Amino acid sequence: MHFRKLIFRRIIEVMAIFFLILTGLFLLFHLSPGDPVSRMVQPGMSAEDASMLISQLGLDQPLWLQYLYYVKNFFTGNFGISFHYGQPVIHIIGRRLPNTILLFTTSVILSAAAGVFWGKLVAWYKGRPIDTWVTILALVCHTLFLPWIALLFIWIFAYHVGWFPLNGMITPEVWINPSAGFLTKAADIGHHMLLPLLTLFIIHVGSYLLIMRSSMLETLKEDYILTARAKGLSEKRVRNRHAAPNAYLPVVTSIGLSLAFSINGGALTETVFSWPGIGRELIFAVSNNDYPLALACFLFISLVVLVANVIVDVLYAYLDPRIRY
Amino acid sequence: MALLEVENLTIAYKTRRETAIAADRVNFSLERGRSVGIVGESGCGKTTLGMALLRLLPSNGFVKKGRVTFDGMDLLSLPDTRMQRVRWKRIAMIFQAAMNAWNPVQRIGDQILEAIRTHDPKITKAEAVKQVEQLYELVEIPADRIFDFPHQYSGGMKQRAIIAMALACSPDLIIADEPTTALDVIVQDQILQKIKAIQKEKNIALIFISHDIGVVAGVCHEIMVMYRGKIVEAGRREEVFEVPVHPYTRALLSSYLTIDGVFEIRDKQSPAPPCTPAEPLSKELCGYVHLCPHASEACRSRPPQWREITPTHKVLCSLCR
Amino acid sequence: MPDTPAEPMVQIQGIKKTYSEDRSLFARSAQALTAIDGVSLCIEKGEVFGLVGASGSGKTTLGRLLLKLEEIDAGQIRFQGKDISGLKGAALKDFRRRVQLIPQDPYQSLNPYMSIFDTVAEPLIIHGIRSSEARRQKAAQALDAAGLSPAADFFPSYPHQLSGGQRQRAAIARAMVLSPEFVIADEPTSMLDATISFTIFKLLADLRKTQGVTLLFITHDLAAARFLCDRIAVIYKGQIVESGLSEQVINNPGSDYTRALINAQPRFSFVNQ
Amino acid sequence: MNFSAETRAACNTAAAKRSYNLQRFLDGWALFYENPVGKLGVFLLACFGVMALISYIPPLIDPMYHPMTGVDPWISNATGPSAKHWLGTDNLGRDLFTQLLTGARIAFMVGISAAFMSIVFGTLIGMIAGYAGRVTDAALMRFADMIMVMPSLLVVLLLASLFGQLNIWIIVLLIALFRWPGVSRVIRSQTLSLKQRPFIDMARVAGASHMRIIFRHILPNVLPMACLYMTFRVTSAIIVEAALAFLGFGDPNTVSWGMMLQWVWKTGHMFQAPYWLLPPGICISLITLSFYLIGRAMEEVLDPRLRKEENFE
Repeated sequence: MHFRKLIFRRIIEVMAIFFLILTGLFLLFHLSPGDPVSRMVQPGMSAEDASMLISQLGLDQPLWLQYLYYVKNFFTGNFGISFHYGQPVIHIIGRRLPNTILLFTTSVILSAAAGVFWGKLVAWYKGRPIDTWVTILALVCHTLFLPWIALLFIWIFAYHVGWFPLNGMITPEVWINPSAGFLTKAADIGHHMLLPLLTLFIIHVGSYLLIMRSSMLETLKEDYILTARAKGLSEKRVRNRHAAPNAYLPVVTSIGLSLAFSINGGALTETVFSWPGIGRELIFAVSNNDYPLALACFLFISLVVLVANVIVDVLYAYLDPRIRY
Repeated sequence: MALLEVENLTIAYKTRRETAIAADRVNFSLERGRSVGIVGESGCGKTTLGMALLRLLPSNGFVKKGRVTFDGMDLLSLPDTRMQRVRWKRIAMIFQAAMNAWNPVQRIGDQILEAIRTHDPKITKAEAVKQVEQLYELVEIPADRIFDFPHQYSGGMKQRAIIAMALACSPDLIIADEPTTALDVIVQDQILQKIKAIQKEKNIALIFISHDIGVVAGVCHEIMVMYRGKIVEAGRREEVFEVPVHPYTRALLSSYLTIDGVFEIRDKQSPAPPCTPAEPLSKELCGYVHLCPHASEACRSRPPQWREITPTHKVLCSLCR
Repeated sequence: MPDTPAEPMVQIQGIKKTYSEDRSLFARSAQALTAIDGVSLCIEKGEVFGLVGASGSGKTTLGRLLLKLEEIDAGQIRFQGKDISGLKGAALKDFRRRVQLIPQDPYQSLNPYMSIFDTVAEPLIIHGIRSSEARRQKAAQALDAAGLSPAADFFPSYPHQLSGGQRQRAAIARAMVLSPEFVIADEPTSMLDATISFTIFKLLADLRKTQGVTLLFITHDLAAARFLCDRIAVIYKGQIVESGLSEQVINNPGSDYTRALINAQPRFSFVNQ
Repeated sequence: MNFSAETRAACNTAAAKRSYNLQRFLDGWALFYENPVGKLGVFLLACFGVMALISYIPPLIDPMYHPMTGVDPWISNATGPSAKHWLGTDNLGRDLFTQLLTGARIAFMVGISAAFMSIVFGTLIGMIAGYAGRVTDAALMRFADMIMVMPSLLVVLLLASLFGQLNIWIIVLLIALFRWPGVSRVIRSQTLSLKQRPFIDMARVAGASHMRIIFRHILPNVLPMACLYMTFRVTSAIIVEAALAFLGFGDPNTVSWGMMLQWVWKTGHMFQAPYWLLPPGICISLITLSFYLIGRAMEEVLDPRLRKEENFE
């Protein structure tokens, strides 16, 4: 089937891109000034451990062999030992990645859904005051500086009003309590997640709304909208059944293009709210010259973006029959 | 009383700088089972006129004055919900072939079903599908293609499917706006024959809008020539072709290339057989005066007037005496 | 250039052109579309040759191949006896001077950011006419010949200030300014209103008479081809189904497709002529 | 064909003789300025322009107003607004108002130079990819896709960690290097549609060289779009620089708004010193808003259909 072939091709492409990123990172690491060995092996390590790590990572080999080791290590999940945590990097990633995916997907899905819904309505009322004001509001949301608005929220809602915890993802007391059930724990995470989520939501919803609005306005100029009206359909049906499904398509493309941008914002949000995610870990590792951790975090973030891109492509193909059939 | 009566219809567009008149004091009437063709160059207002009848003008277009009476109803003052019931049930439209009149993400069959079921909520889906199958038989598309998506159809098939959809609710009037432009000559001919046959068989009134006077003449009983927003000549097609009076009509016909050579206007003399003046309607000058080879001082100073050549053949020109 | 009187302007032998649909880096799909499938033609010096076909028949592709805007996959095109497929450098430039195009859509065929003078004079600059006085004179001549006179009035205007017919005349002036020997007119009037396109046809007929240019007229309209052309070829699905003198093709069509085409033409049998 | 006297007269009027480009620009400006969005954007931008200009003045009045090195000798902690320090001081006793003014200068510098560079790269690459087509196009666009899926902020961070402290111009260059793909996608698709237009065929038939076609025929037609994208790129450059500075990876020798936010955050004053927390954030948000508003208004002047791929940054 055409559709499967397309998705398959897209996956191959994404894999090729990932491989290029992997290679690029290797080259950068070796091009940059400084000794690769001292960057991968913590100074305090015992000589025995250090030489084992060096031979594991292939750092004593010629460059091309090092590259092969590097690729092999990626697929076997061996990224070395984090300086800061003193643990294998893969364990840290394993713990952080789900938290990032939770925050990232929730925020993207919620803000996209809300933005698309409101954008659809606002476009319908183009030229009326509601359109003008919502558009301006969306523009303001879109241009707010994310770390600042995050700090502001903490200051207002967590510090002054005290509705939300200042930072973190869980309250240890709740989790230590053996009687705490799944729901209690989930509610605790939800309570911590609300403010970061709100920050990301506000930053993203504006752009999704604006994109949906302009896409909808373009669609409303199309001839089949005229056909739908001429058929005697109600305005609501024209909007929801004929205009909106077509207007979704460019929005989905834009969401795909914006994922990298969203992950930037995600990393900033995680940092300000001390949300234990992989983005915060990357920024933390970079600040502390924890190279093994930083490189691995970056690779996994790229992987998240690429996988999300493939999902978006599948969604697009699902929405557009011209691709499916 | 005629099925459709258009009186003094004036349509304008608001642009950033001005209000532009797109159709100026248009008058005509159409009986059930008759067909009228509107011919004119691009931008003359013929499409606007068609859209105005269904109240589908773009948001910056509006009817400045005039009346449209359809089967006793005043279409321009009908409430929106009632107008929605007139659309397609009573007046259907065949859109330009070049337009993407089909919603690309919905199956063609579903779009036709939607038209049927909107106007007849009680009909079951199976019955409606059956109707669509009959329509497809009529327009000669295999029934197994009903639930294809638009991009799987060829240009000619899309156009035939549009005709099928136009007939879905058995309307009293069909407005066809350039239904064959951008189609190949052979396909165009097939579609025109189809439209003509169906119109005759079902006794539907037809308004046929085209830039091609040859195409219009093949389909319609009557012809109206439109120039710069005004109808400049109207009459039965034989009258217009045999005794074209308005200089623009004459230019249009004498530049029409047929397979046998240039179309020859039988009456070589420049305007016009004697005729009796009709009611003066126009206040402004003739729009064709800058291109007209016969324009006189009078044309530049006085507005043209409607003249009656025969009871069915009228022309808006000062040269006609 | 050794120009024996019998030598045809253009000789086409068995040319083919296919397009592959996909051009991605990672996947090369096998879907191919044959646009031109073994066409052979001969266009004599000084004649107007009509190429008639429906949209998608390959007629525009054929024109582009003749103009060397695209390369043929198989076969041979000879212009004035010389194979054009290998032309490069000075030889290609010389070919460009001799062969010109009158495009389809006057609304798209002029660069909106160039004045009419710049547009018409651009080929002169490219082909090394240095003196600006000479350029002005030649451009004025070309505009006059195309019916835009006085030319000086049109020099400073931009395409959006002209009507469709005027733009098409400017495009014709640009094509004629280098006094080419062979001009391809690709549906020059399909976007124009009937009364205007008739005047363009008459202009083309005039140019052929006064400048002796050889013309390939590509059209979907058999009636227009008959009006303008000495000989006609009918193209269908990338193949020539019929060719011959215009009158002959229309009065005695030899192929079913041509017959269908003729039957589909509007007729005014109701008019007593 | 006959031309009416009016048509000829119209061609002769002064307005018609004015260059088409100028005429287009003036028409566009009128349309732009009619739009309240555009007006507001221009007004805001003018305010920031004034801020950037007068930022040179305070250090001349008194060295203690120098944004980096000037310390008020009588103040050793963060204090609120006063007559001497209009917005108060930071924890070292530096004047917040002059820091804010200097921040405007840095924002303009970073924003405009990075945007300009990325527009130049993006336009050139987009035109080349669209015009050359085939393998060149596919390769360039895959490359662009690859850069596009990389979170630029995090990449620059990583580079900062590998290559050490980055100065402001390197940051500008890096931002430009990671911000061209969006531009080149748009310019490429425009070039592709231009390439279909017959005037490009006409130029080729006349024997024009590729250079001539790209720079004489395609470039003027894509330039308005490139200008539009420049406004969007300015905002994205300002935001990336501010975010870098906020995370502590800015140029330590410059004062930017992001840097101010980092100081208030890192020194733990964010709950005590709203006079320190609020102004830089408001400034960053408003300057990006002003460029964005201008871009939106320009967009409505240009053909909105050209912009299918809306950009986020």
